[in-house]
Amino acid sequence: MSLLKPFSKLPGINSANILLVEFEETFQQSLADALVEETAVTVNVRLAKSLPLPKENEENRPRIDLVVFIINLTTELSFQSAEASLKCLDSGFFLGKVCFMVTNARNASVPTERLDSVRKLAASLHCPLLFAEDQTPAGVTNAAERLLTILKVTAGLVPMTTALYLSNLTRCTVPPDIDQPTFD
Amino acid sequence: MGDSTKSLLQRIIRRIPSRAIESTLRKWGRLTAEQLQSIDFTQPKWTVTQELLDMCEEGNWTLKFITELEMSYIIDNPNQGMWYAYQLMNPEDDANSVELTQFKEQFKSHLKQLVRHISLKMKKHTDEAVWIRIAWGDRFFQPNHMKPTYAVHYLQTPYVFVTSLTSKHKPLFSQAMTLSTRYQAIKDANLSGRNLTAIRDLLMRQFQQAFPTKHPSPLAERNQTVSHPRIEKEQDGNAANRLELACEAFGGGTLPQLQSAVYKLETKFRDQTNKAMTEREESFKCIVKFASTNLLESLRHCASSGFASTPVTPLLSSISLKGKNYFVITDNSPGAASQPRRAQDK
Amino acid sequence: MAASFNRSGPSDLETSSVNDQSVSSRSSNRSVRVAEKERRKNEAEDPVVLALKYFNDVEAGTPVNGNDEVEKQLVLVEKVGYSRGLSPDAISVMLEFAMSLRMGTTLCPRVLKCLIPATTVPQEAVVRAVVWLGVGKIPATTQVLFVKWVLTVFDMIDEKDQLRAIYGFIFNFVTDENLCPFICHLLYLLTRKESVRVFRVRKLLELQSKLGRQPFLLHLLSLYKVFCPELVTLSIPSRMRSGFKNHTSPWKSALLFVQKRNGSQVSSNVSLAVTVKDKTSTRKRKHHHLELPKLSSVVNKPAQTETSSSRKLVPLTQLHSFAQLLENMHRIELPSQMGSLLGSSMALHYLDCVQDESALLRLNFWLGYSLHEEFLFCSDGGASQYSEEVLQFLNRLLSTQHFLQEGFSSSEAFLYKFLTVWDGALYRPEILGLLSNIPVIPSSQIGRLLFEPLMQLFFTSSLFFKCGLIECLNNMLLKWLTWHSVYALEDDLDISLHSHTSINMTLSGFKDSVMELVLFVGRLASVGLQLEGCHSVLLSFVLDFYETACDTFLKYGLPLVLLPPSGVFYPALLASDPVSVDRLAYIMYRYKANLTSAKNQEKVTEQAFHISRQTFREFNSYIAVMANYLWNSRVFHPGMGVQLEKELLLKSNVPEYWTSFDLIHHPAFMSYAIDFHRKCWPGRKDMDLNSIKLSKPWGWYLEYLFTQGFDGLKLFFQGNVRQQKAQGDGQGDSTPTQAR
Amino acid sequence: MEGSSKGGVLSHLSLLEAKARSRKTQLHQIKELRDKVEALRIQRDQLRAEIETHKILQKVRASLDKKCTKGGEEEELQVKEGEKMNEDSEHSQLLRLMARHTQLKDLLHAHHIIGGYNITKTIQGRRVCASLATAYEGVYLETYNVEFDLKPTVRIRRHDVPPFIPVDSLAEQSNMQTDIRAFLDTLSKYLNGYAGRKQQLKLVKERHKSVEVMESNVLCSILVMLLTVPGERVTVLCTLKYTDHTRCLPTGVYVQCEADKELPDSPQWKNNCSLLMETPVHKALTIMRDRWIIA
Repeated sequence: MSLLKPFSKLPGINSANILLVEFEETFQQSLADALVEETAVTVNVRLAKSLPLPKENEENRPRIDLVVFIINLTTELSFQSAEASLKCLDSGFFLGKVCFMVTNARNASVPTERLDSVRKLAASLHCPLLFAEDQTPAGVTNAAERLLTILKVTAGLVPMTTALYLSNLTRCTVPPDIDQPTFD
Repeated sequence: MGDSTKSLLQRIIRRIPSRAIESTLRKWGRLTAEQLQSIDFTQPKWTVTQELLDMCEEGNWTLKFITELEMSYIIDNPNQGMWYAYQLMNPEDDANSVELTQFKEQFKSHLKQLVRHISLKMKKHTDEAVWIRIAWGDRFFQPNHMKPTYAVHYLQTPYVFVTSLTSKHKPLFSQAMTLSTRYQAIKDANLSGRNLTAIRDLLMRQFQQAFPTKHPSPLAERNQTVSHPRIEKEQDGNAANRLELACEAFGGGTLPQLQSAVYKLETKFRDQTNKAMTEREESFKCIVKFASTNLLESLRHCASSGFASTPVTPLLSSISLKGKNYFVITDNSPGAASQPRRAQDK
Repeated sequence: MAASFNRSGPSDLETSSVNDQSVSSRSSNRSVRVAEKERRKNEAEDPVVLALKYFNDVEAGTPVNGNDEVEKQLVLVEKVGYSRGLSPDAISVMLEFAMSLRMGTTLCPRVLKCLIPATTVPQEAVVRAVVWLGVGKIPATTQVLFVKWVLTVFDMIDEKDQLRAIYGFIFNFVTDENLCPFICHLLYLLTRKESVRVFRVRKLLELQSKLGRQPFLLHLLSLYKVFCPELVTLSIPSRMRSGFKNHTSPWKSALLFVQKRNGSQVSSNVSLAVTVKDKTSTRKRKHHHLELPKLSSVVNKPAQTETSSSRKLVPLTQLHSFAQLLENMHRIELPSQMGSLLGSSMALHYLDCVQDESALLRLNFWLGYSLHEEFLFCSDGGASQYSEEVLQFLNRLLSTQHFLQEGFSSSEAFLYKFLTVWDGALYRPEILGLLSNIPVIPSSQIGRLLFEPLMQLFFTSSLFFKCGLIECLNNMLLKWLTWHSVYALEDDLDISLHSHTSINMTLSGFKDSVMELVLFVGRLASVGLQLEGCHSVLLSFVLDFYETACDTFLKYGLPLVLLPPSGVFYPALLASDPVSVDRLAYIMYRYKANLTSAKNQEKVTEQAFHISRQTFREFNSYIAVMANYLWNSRVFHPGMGVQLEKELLLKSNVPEYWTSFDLIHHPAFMSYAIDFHRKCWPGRKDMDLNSIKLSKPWGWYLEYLFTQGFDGLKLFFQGNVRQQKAQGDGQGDSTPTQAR
Repeated sequence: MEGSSKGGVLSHLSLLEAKARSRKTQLHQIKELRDKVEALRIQRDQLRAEIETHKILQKVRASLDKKCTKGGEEEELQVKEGEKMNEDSEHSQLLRLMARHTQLKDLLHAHHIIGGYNITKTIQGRRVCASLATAYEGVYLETYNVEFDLKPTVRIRRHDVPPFIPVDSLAEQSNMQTDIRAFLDTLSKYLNGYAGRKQQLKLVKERHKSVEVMESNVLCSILVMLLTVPGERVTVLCTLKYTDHTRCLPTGVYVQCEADKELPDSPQWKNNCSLLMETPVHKALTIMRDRWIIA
């Protein structure tokens, strides 16, 4: 199994490369379209269903600055495949170059345990956990912008900050269950 | 007699949803224009029924009329009961030259010989289909019009579609059918569903199947997504590949609306982790049922989106391939033990 | 059921027998009757009337089968029912007929199905029917049908008092497992604080243990819990979905039809009935909660408010002026849908001045429930939010909270949950608005509930979100401080902040929370400024916050002074726009005022608070830095916040770098300096800014600056810098006055 | 109200954000348009170049074809070509090869049209899929597919041939293991026959409104028509039977007439029958109509 390495390649000038990993391959497309709208920086988006990435485009693949795992809470499979894919990442990525993006968190059909397990996962890896409204265009653009904010930092385009620094500020923490009876 | 007629009429009207009543009656064509005028279809259904019953009284309609009404209604919306497909086997040489009139009287005569009291009604639909309505009686009882059997047959094809046929009458029906269509045997085609057209299309190969050809296939063109130069798909190839395989397995375009597929497993339980079950001598029996509003669609989506592994297991693909949705899996069939279990947890 | 058949009424004599049946209600609407009589004098005999008469006095045990009479009459009634709807009395008659099983059980369902009220449903009829429910041997399905019917027409029942009176009786039906769900719903609509009893709670719990955690039981229980939390101990799961199913199916179309037909005449009822349907058909339609039912009640017979018997209740609808509100204060009938309260200011007045526990509880319950349903557990993952409706709702909620000057506890609870799954954009202004209204959180909780989710959002979101959040937190602080200054009692330090949610916290607890908040903003601000490259918009929002924070003691009497971190101080001081610098100066000036006055109070009273030396030291160093930078041109002086190697500075070969941040060379003020120079020495060709440094022009220059509207600087200067003429070089040396 | 004004600030911030976004997208769009223009230019130039080469190709091709028709061998043809066009050799070489390629492709296409079967290999040659085109009177009709498994033995895996065409029995009769070709031939005969009859029926319904089609079936193996003789209002019931399903001409024609029993035996109707036997039904009917035999 080939590990994806964060520092094996040199960064391009004024460019940032992001890898979106989503099992369903639905949200990532619209997200990518929103991401490449960015004009200040040239953003290259790589889409994948799962890791490891195929060997053949090993050489033309740029250095990946941020890996985003998109997890759709409505399906267990989505979470499982993300979990499996994590194993194919070099540990170097976990110094602030990985983040999770969760969709359908507000969906009624989602069991709370699933969200909790995602939280636990993100917390155990010290990664930020973002929530996104993938249904509405506004939600998509917003999600893209948030990813860009992180991406710019991880690609070293923001002076005086590093990926690790940011991830220390934004990383997910497992909240002790605040599930009291809610309306009293 | 009149009483039964009325009750039958009542029953039929009850089955027809109130918005469809008017159109159905018009189609039926037994009501005069002014009669139709006189009925106010906005008022609650049972009042309409009352009025119809009165008309039935004064017009003293025969049972024939009523059965006509029922038949025309059923033909227009057949998706009510469960439809079962039967296949006629090894035809005589003149099986292909059977024609309608001959078939009709043959069928009638054969059935009449078998059962004394029976009421038959045949009608050729616009799409060459022969619709048969059978109200069964027996030696002592008048034919029961309350639960008639409906059968649909296309001449020169080896398939018959039947609904609400009791096991008691099945042999009679089969015999009459085989004889009158000049075949030698009839067997259950292991295909059933609520949607008549669906199972018909499935058996008669009237749905669009995807075949590998030299010409660019429509679906290849369909998923040509014009992508931004800076967006790169890592695993692009296998997505398209998956879709193609899925379409080859289940067909392209819109698929017949099948509701369910049933797998009856009588296989040896193989699972290293579970010794107790594995060691048991007698085979492990269980039934796996897939249900959906449109099973084939969902299966195809499963395969194309990678939920199910591709190439699709023969167990699933043979639904559309063999035109069956009931399978009995025994150990001699290859890989039967492993695949069903995957099927289960999907 | 007095003899008043409006619109399809028979003459009095036919219904005389009816009258005997219920004398009670005759009185209740005699006036109506009188009017009716006149009208009926010249009214032709109506077949329907005869039909009703027939059903009224058909004797028990009449056979149904082959009885064409019944058929005929019933058809008549049904025709009317489906077309125009039945008048109240017709309903009573038919209901009585059906439930008493005078002609067996077969006709019951048919009759019930056609009971479409034209205007209202007399309460007595319903009560009697309920009684029959107890007496007669009505088949289970019919019983269910009946209760469903009651639920459907619930808000068309003219009064509820008697129904509430037989609460206990109704409650008994809970044990019947067929009826249970529907009875639960009915009880849910009828429950009041006083009707919650220990034995009932016990009953429900034991039912739950038998039937499992059924949603309908949970709903009723949660309502009970809302009313008396001490009785109900079990914890209600936060995500209860699809509490009560839709019961209206048999009547929906007919009701709608009838209402369309005579919509004009009974509009209020229609609207109510419709909203009722939405209420019951909960999961069917989205956002049913969010459409605020318009405040109305079916009891609109002004005649009766005069003849107000002691128990008579006045629905809120009939109050139009504050005066009326005052005189009816003791007997207000709240509408069955608390949501409607949000609509009318009258109701809000009522809520505000009457500390009506149950009303607020009910409102909170409704609110919390709807918020959860619509935002946290949407059926479709929030795909198609009818955002217009939602916005309206949220804004209505916001304005209500501003009206009441406090947040609802339910919205608070909701927010804490929502923040953890928020994407930071969905309804941002509204959510932040609501957030700024939440009451003080104990410092032990504040981090977990508020800071952690907000941190993530803040640092991953755009500049605009950052500004918004700072603004929101500023408002939050403002509200907290205001509450403090209002509710704080001097004698004992125990202050109950939120008048309704009983958060009683000690002054020290409160102080801790405020401190937490201010420090948190400090962290956010310093890192945020760093990330955004000290963006001036963000900076101004931050300074806004500190303008609030610096006055905690003098303005709001909270003995607490917290300085901004250097991460905020220096960006403001070295900002490229003069406004920021000016505001910073003002803030420092205010801090000084607070600190000094705190000092003095410390001197006079013992029990005043103690400010740590550390704070003073920090403050003084800030003052020193500002003075040295702006006045004394002593930049990068050893022993100050920012230090640099001398060699390095020399290497940079900036000419006399130490002057580069004084009021003349400061990037923010340079232009002013140049302008001043022009004005001062119009003749001069060569521009030498240093010549301003000379003591005389320096004084003028400061004057000039102050005239440019830099009051902050002015105040700061007057407060802190005392000029001492040094002879020799006329360079004004200014030393900051230290607050000790 | 103070609170509302605060809300104003927040909503105003969102407004600003939206504005910023829109501006960004606008810039982006402009840039994109520029790129598009550039791309289009390049494409245009490419097309021009292609046209050029194509012209030359045509020339070579023409000469090539001439040679082929003359039956000259490849070598000397090349030699001639070589001396004919005096460009740099490898370029001409390439051109010649391209020309050859196109020629071969055309041959292949021709072969298809003449009635070869379009056969494609799938999954590493373990299966083949043959598609049989049907046509009638030079009109292309449906194409049917049959997929074979090659290993272990050649057998039909799936097909979309309508059920009333006995694919399986045909497969049994012909020995597929040795030559699929024979099987395909027979099958395509059946299919073409069916398609042809179906087309005829369609045409009859379209063109002959006066003719009433009493009965037909899915296989189109029987056709009962009601013809009306123009002069005296007699109607003739004409039945066509196609017992040989590979052909589109009837094997039997039967005429009945209630009005006068002799009519079928009349010489005129005799040769009508023979006409119907020899010519496709819709044509035959046209002829008869022109001869004023039927309306």
